[in-house]
Amino acid sequence: MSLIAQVIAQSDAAERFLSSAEIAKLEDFFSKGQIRIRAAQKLADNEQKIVQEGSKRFWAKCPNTPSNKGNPQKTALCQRDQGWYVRLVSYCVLAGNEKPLDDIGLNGMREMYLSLGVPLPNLRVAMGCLKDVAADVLSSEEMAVAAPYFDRLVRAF
Amino acid sequence: MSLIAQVIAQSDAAERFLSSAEIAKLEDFFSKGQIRIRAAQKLADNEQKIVQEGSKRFWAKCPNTPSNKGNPQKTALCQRDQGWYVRLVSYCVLAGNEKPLDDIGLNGMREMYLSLGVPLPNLRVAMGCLKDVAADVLSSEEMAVAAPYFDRLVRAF
Amino acid sequence: MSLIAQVIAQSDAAERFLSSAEIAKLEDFFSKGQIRIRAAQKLADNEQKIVQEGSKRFWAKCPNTPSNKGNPQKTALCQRDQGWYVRLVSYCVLAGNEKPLDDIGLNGMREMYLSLGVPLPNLRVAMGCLKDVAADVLSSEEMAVAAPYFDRLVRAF
Amino acid sequence: MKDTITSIINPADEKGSYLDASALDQLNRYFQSGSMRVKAAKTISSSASSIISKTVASSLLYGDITLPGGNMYPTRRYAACLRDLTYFLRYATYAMLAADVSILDERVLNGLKETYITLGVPIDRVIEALNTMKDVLTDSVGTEAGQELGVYLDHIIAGLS
Amino acid sequence: MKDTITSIINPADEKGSYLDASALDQLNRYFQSGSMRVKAAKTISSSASSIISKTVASSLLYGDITLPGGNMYPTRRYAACLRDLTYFLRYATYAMLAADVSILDERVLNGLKETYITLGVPIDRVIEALNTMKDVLTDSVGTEAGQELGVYLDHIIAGLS
Amino acid sequence: MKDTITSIINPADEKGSYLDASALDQLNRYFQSGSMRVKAAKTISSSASSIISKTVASSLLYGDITLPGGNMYPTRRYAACLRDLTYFLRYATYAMLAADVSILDERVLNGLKETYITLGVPIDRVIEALNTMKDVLTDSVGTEAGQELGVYLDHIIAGLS
Ligand SMILES: CCC1=C(C)/C(=C/C2=NC(=C\c3[nH]c(/C=C4\NC(=O)[C@H](C)[C@H]4CC)c(C)c3CCC(=O)O)/C(CCC(=O)O)=C2C)NC1=O
Ligand SMILES: CCC1=C(C)/C(=C/C2=NC(=C\c3[nH]c(/C=C4\NC(=O)[C@H](C)[C@H]4CC)c(C)c3CCC(=O)O)/C(CCC(=O)O)=C2C)NC1=O
Ligand SMILES: CCC1=C(C)/C(=C/C2=NC(=C\c3[nH]c(/C=C4\NC(=O)[C@H](C)[C@H]4CC)c(C)c3CCC(=O)O)/C(CCC(=O)O)=C2C)NC1=O
Ligand SMILES: CCC1=C(C)/C(=C/C2=NC(=C\c3[nH]c(/C=C4\NC(=O)[C@H](C)[C@H]4CC)c(C)c3CCC(=O)O)/C(CCC(=O)O)=C2C)NC1=O
Ligand SMILES: CCC1=C(C)/C(=C/C2=NC(=C\c3[nH]c(/C=C4\NC(=O)[C@H](C)[C@H]4CC)c(C)c3CCC(=O)O)/C(CCC(=O)O)=C2C)NC1=O
Ligand SMILES: CCC1=C(C)/C(=C/C2=NC(=C\c3[nH]c(/C=C4\NC(=O)[C@H](C)[C@H]4CC)c(C)c3CCC(=O)O)/C(CCC(=O)O)=C2C)NC1=O
Repeated sequence: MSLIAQVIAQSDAAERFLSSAEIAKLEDFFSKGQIRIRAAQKLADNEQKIVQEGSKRFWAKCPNTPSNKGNPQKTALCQRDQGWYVRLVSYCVLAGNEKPLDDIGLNGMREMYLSLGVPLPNLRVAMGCLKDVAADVLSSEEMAVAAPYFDRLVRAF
Repeated sequence: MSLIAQVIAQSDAAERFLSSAEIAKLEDFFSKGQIRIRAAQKLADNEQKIVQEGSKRFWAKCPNTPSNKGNPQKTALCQRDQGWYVRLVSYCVLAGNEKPLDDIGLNGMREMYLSLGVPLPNLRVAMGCLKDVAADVLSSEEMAVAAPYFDRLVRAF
Repeated sequence: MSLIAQVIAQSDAAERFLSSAEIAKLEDFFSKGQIRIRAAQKLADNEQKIVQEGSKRFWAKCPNTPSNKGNPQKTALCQRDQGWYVRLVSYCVLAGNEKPLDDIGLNGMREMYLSLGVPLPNLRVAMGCLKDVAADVLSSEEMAVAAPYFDRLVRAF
Repeated sequence: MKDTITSIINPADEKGSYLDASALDQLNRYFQSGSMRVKAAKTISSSASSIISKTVASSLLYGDITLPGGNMYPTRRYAACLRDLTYFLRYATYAMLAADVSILDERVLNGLKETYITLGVPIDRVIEALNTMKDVLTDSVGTEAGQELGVYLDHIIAGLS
Repeated sequence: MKDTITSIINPADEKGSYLDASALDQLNRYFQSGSMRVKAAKTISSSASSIISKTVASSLLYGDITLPGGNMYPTRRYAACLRDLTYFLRYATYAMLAADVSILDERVLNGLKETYITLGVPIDRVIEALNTMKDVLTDSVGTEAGQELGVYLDHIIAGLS
Repeated sequence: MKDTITSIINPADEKGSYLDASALDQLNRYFQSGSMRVKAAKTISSSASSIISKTVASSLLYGDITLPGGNMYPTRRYAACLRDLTYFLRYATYAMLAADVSILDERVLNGLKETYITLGVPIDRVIEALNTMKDVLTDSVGTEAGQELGVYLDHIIAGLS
């Protein structure tokens, strides 16, 4: 559900036409359309770089973690997970809200990682590293539309 | 839904046999049966008189109103509406409660007249005039069973 | 619904696995299994004795009662009722809770006896007498698992 | 629910007209029977439970139906039976007051036969009890009102047959 | 409800991939039409009731439909009719903003034709009113947005036909 | 739900009689198996989540099912899968305690196969997981209780097959 759908759902729940606050939200969203598209494209083109560099910084900060114990499968799975989260952030940038991240990557995430025995605090650190690298890759204008979703990600773990 | 049906519904909602208060209501209603029938008949026989005379008094009190601007269609519609409301009052007299008026003439009435651009305050005045003329037509005994419904009508606008 | 089913239903309502309190209840129930079976058997074998002796004591305490007015049908029905309640107590002893008594003999009991014109206070006395006789028939260990249900019975009238 | 008065007013409104002579005449007759109807309802309100007890005692008790395996055993079912008979009496009284059966169709008969069949409630015994109730009622409200009430109890019987 | 953006993202996630060029291009066009859509929604929010009044007056009033026996008689039905037209306008506006008809199918059309038939609501007159609404809208939001809104009102008409 | 004890008492009451010898004997055997049943339930209560993790790891992970397009992707579905397996374990424990499968039919299997088919949940993989759960359970509660629990997990498998 994109920001558009979200605003509509809210207006519909109130059983009235769009309020001026809702109108304003939509105007603001559409005004940043070009930036959103550029930011999403850059995240796609640089996923590898962000994950590789992110993992390095992560292991430096937090060496004692499943993906850093010489088990190649766990290392691979960890990096795959990171790539997936970068992808979900790119979806959010285009949707204008956190829903893609929440629906795809966060709803049920705690139960999953707890059951897998992957420590959430470590995941938190890893997500922080992804954000830092992304900030180097995106222009400040682009990072402005992407940052809230990286932050949501860090807060979620 | 007549007073009978109303009392039954109330007793049914309480899931018990009729209470003495409910019994009393029914006794009172049936005791006035003859008067109700006479009053309803007189309203029917005098509808034209009541509407014609009522309109005169209404325009005198409230000249600036759609039906008084030389548009014959609007004048006709206005008088038709008045006749309809007299008819609904006659139904109430026989039913022993306001339900016929509420269900037929008041439920949705505001939305309708607002959308039509017919001013509710003017309607209120017009209904008052109908009551006054009716009081001349009916005996005091008959008016006693009809008055509450004219009053409901005035209050509603 | 036996104590087992009751504990399960409670745990299920809480949407979790059995709590230690629930586990304890079950351990306690099963630990008394042999006694329960012996007590139930004795109540079955001695129903006649309990009812005959119980009726005597009941009529002594409460002579003015439908079953004591020389109407053999009423006397028979009253003693049949007493036998039925002894049977329901034996069910409870095996189920480990009051449900059999509640579901079979108490749910709707007041409406029934009121409509039949059988005085509840008299029934209360009669049930008390059944308990006294049962106490003579059962060992104290057995009576310990049966008494709560006779008490429930007395309280219910 | 419908009732005599509303069933006369609504079609008139559909035509946008006042009540015609025959409609007024019909109302008149109904109004005149009013005090008889209310008097009967009053009596029933004050003696319903004894009406039910008498009905049950002289139509259902002292046989197999109240023994284990019977549909009035155990107490829950016995009470359900008292409740049902009380429903029948209450709704028949309403219908008699409104001089209209519709409340019986909407609130009582709607799906009842199916429910009884599913639950193994013996319909012939229900009907037996309803017929007994007619006599018990006539004793307490008199012949005229008793006959009028009979109309509505018969409507229930017909709906179960 | 679905909306253009989500309908592009979900299939990408099912493949675990980023948006491809054509998807991004489609989004781009939608983003560019954004201000036109929002502007129209703004106008509609501030003049809905007058849009409805005009629509009703020039498509439904002054004939048999508002007289006894007609489906806009009495006031309850007249108001229901105003309410329905307001629903159609509101949901068409939502759909126009999302550039997606799914909300109309889910919230408006789902079971509507059946309801109208059961209640005797004359569908031809509903459609007449919806066509009138298109003209009334074009007058107030201009041709481009009027055409875009027409797409969704036509979707409702199609769903009722 | 039914349970062994009630299923013995109810038919006796329908006949108005006490429990006969064979019924009492059946109860006796059930009472004697009681401590074994409770002990197993106790172990399960304290180690459910590790039982589920082991079951998932050795039957479902590291393949396509957790990848985009697979039914355990994304996290919502992964968590739903953990939840379902936890349901199966909890209700199988209840049934084992009651020595009666009825709770599985009423609360778990009722409509489940249809739901799974509608949602594209791969039933063969669910069954694979349930079979794995039997081994994981035997490791933690021992052979006797493990076999008894197997009876109820097999009942679920049968209900899905
Ligand atoms: C298992 C649950 C259950 C019970 C207990 C039960 C009882 C029951 N007791 C009855 C009657 C009766 N029960 C009594 C009982 C008593 N008279 C006394 O003086 C004492 C206070 C008391 C005995 C302790 C009497 C006197 C009648 C006959 C009432 C009459 O016919 O007037 C009847 C109606 C007659 C018939 O059997 O058709 C029922 C159904 N039914 C059930 O389903
Ligand atoms: C106001 C409209 C209304 C009606 C009419 C009504 C009837 C009604 N009677 C029922 C049961 C019942 N009805 C009876 C009645 C009888 N059994 C006999 O043997 C007698 C012949 C007869 C009494 C005359 C019994 C015993 C049950 C319980 C059956 C069971 O649960 O096994 C049930 C099933 C649910 C329940 O037990 O409450 C309904 C819905 N409920 C309503 O809301
Ligand atoms: C039985 C319930 C009921 C009523 C009452 C009712 C009324 C009603 N009044 C109308 C018009 C109207 N009604 C009035 C009434 C008045 N003008 C005045 O100055 C006075 C304040 C007032 C008369 C007392 C007027 C002026 C119009 C025409 C409005 C227009 O066309 O602009 C219309 C729209 C025209 C048409 O008939 O198609 C309806 C439906 N409909 C119903 O179902
Ligand atoms: C948001 C989705 C939604 C829609 C679309 C909707 C429509 C809708 N319109 C209804 C009735 C109605 N709709 C109309 C409408 C009309 N009658 C006419 O003659 C005109 C041509 C037309 C107006 C253009 C009328 C008069 C009724 C009442 C019919 C009756 O109760 O007899 C009803 C039946 C329940 C009720 O009366 O409220 C529904 C559900 N409800 C919803 O929740
Ligand atoms: C798009 C939403 C989504 C995600 C994210 C997801 C993740 C996911 N991560 C997994 C494993 C894993 N994930 C990690 C992750 C990490 N190890 C670390 O040290 C770090 C803290 C962290 C990387 C930042 C590890 C180590 C495993 C393997 C755990 C194991 O097998 O023991 C698995 C189980 C193995 C499999 O793929 O079958 C899943 C399903 N599934 C989804 O549907
Ligand atoms: C207590 C009784 C009870 C049961 C049993 C139950 C099952 C159940 N599992 C469901 C979904 C699901 N069940 C699974 C399970 C799996 N997918 C796989 O690939 C694995 C093989 C498997 C785990 C072993 C999944 C992934 C879903 C979500 C499917 C979807 O929403 O697309 C749903 C649909 C609604 C929902 O998502 O919550 C129900 C009702 N719900 C209940 O209340």
